[in-house]
Amino acid sequence: MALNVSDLSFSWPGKPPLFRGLSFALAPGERLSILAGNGMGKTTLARGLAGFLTTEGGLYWQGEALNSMSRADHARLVQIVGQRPHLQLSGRGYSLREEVAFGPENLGLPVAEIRARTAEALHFLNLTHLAERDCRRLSGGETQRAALAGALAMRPRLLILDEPMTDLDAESRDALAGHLRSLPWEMAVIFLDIGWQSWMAGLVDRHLLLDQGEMHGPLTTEALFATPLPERIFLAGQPA
Amino acid sequence: MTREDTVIAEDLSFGYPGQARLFERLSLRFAPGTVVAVLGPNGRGKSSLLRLFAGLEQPLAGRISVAGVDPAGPEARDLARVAGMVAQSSDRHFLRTKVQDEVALTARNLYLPDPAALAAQALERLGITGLAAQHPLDLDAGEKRLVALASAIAHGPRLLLLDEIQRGLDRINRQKVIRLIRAEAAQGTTILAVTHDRDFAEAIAGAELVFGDDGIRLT
Amino acid sequence: MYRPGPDTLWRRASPLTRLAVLAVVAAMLPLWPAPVLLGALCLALAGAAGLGFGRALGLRLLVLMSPVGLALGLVHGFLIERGPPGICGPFACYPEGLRYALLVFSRLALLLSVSLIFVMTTRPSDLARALDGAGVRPSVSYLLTAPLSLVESVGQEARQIRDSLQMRGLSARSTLRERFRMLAGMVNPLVRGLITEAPIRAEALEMRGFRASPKRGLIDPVEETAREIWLRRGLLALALLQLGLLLLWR
Amino acid sequence: MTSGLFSTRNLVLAAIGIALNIALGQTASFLKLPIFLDSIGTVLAAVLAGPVIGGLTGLLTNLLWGLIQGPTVAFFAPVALVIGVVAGLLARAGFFREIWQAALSGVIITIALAFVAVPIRIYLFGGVTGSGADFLTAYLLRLGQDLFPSVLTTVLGWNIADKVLTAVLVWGIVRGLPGRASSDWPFLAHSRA
Repeated sequence: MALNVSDLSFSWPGKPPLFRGLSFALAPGERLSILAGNGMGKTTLARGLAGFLTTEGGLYWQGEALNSMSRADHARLVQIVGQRPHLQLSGRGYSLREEVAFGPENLGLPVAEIRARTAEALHFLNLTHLAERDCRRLSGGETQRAALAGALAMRPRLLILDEPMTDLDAESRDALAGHLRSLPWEMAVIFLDIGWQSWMAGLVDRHLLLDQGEMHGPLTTEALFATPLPERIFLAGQPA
Repeated sequence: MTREDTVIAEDLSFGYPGQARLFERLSLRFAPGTVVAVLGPNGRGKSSLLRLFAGLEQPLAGRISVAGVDPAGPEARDLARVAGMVAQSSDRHFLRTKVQDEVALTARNLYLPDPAALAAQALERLGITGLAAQHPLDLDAGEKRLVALASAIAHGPRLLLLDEIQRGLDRINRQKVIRLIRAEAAQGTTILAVTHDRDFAEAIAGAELVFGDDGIRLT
Repeated sequence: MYRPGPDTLWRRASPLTRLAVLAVVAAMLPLWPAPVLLGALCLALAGAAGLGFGRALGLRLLVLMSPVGLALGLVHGFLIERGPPGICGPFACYPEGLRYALLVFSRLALLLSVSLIFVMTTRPSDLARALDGAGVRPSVSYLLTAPLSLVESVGQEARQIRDSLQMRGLSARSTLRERFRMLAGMVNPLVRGLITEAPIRAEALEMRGFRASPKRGLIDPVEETAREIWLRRGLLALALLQLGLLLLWR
Repeated sequence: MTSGLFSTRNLVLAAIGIALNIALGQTASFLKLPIFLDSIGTVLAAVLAGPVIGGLTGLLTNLLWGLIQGPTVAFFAPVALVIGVVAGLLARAGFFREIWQAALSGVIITIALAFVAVPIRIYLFGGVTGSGADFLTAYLLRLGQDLFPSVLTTVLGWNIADKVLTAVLVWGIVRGLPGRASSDWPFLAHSRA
């Protein structure tokens, strides 16, 4: 198994646990969604799964504890793409090309490798025509694709998407969903969102539900629509 | 309550400087209690229309009246009295450090009697009275949106402008927003809501203003 | 401030070499008398013409230096006793003071002209890349580039906050008090938002491996000839030599 | 996450401080306000992360601003460094807890920065800068004052309002930060009442 999570829990100092007893495993190329309402700790869970927090319980990547890796190994392994596009740009590069190259440069890779990864990530997200564009002039949708390009340039083996579509308009959402469908298959991907969304169809069919700190599931999409859900979980297409 | 239309726009045309015009000679009238979902692809001027009604943009031509007030008029206070808005960035820019002060702010700026009571009522209507003493930046995404909505309705505006207010809300908060919108409409408030979520549009709106390829249609 | 222009030796040189030239000029100021400094100023103006913005530099220098020159002449020529008084037209003046004013004026004009040449031919990203290439810690180049993209988002957030203030009945009319209230009303939420987001930005940087490995690569590496490195060392030595002379003579 | 003085978070704070100084400095001149407002980011960084980060923010603000707007401001980079360092030391001593302490800090910062600003103005600029402040200097000289006291009075007079307002604004901002700010910025504990 690539990612192995066993009985993971986390709570802010002096607060009840945000989530506890979280256990699942993810093989390379596998997709999983974790659905949770507002305030249920999705973003904290994303940071926890990425190994950014001191969580309790087991969090292993191929046997190695995720939150005790060197920062360089960590950066090569896991990337998060969050909700707000502009917070994910480093601001280190003026052109989009420099922005995407920022990650590979930090890893001290040889020039040829940096250029190859940058070009590949830009091409994959259909941003090549914007490569020399000043990052500050990109639209919301383009910035979010730039954030994903920056993440993919690191060649992560675990990608966590924390409400990636929430701030996007419908067109940008469809464009990004299209790219997500052709993500490199050996990468494990975790989607975190407030509920099932139509763009998830064909992308992820295994769902965990987080409510009041307790984990339910996994459920297939079909099962999701069949069983009664915790009241905060949202299903697109169902009458509001 | 006069039956005169809350929002009147005549021959309205608008476009950002140096860009193609977004709309030309657009005329619209919305009666009190109407809820209009503003739909259509990105970049067609949906949000700009809201900003025109909010007095945040100047029309190139045409006239606008919101409950008798010209949004482009000099006194911001006049328009604030009759209109309230929840923009896409409203839940990131809180102006006060306590939820109750934030919600009471507009009423206080308008020198309305007892702003604190108005704020308490607004919080009550959205079921977030418990958040009154908290710092807005300590809240979760759903709570922040509800506080932004409470802040826009506390002073009893005639027109409520909402930009993608359903974005990122879970089922409970979504229900709260829908119930609030229906209650406001029942009290005679006119509501314009830009949204790309069809389910949400159907749940709240009696009419749809569609920014389509062949211009803007009201259905 | 950056001005594109024809490809010349100066533009091909690394920003660090241009900084070394600036250091030599700065070291000249306390040492050389006014005529030498003014001579160097003419050289600088000629150089600017070669770089394609001679007129722009001259104009900018005029705008910046004429009020300074006027004030220097007035203050040191007439208001401060320095040496025997003389007669300048209808007023008593101090020729010694006027000479000092000229010296200060030429120092400032020279330093300003060469700094302007540096500023008009060097973008912050060029300087940052040169520093990265020279193996300086990535934090330095980060602090030279990130703020400028943040200035943009600060401006955008400020406009959004001003809109929400206006929507809620507070508007910046002409009175000073009103503008102060608006400014204070804007600064608080603006800064609070940026400070609360800082940890998120920091984590995004670290996720992309910021300062994770000792050696940092570059997508457009800086090629520097040994000749240029020696030229830079020579320039810095020249600057230090002048400072040394200064200590000797004083 | 890196921790300690030069943690990534403190670097981001410095970058934000620099951006604020430049953006607000440009706004103040745009709104034609009689103050500079170009050191709020410096004092803020000092109060949140201490004198070293504060000083670095000030220094780099003037150097970077000089690079994009014109070198004159870059010559006063040491002044901005002093503002950040002194603000950080005052914050550590608890001088940003109450509003009157913040105002007093503004005064102390103004006095401290004069020790660097006056020599720069006298030796590099000959006591003048070509701006409105020169009239005050000239007037004082006319009254028979020597150059040093005239320039000192001008520098103090020209900066006192801006620095006191800046310190009080930063105090208001810090007081209004949400609860978790104290865990984000440990140094802030010195200023929390």
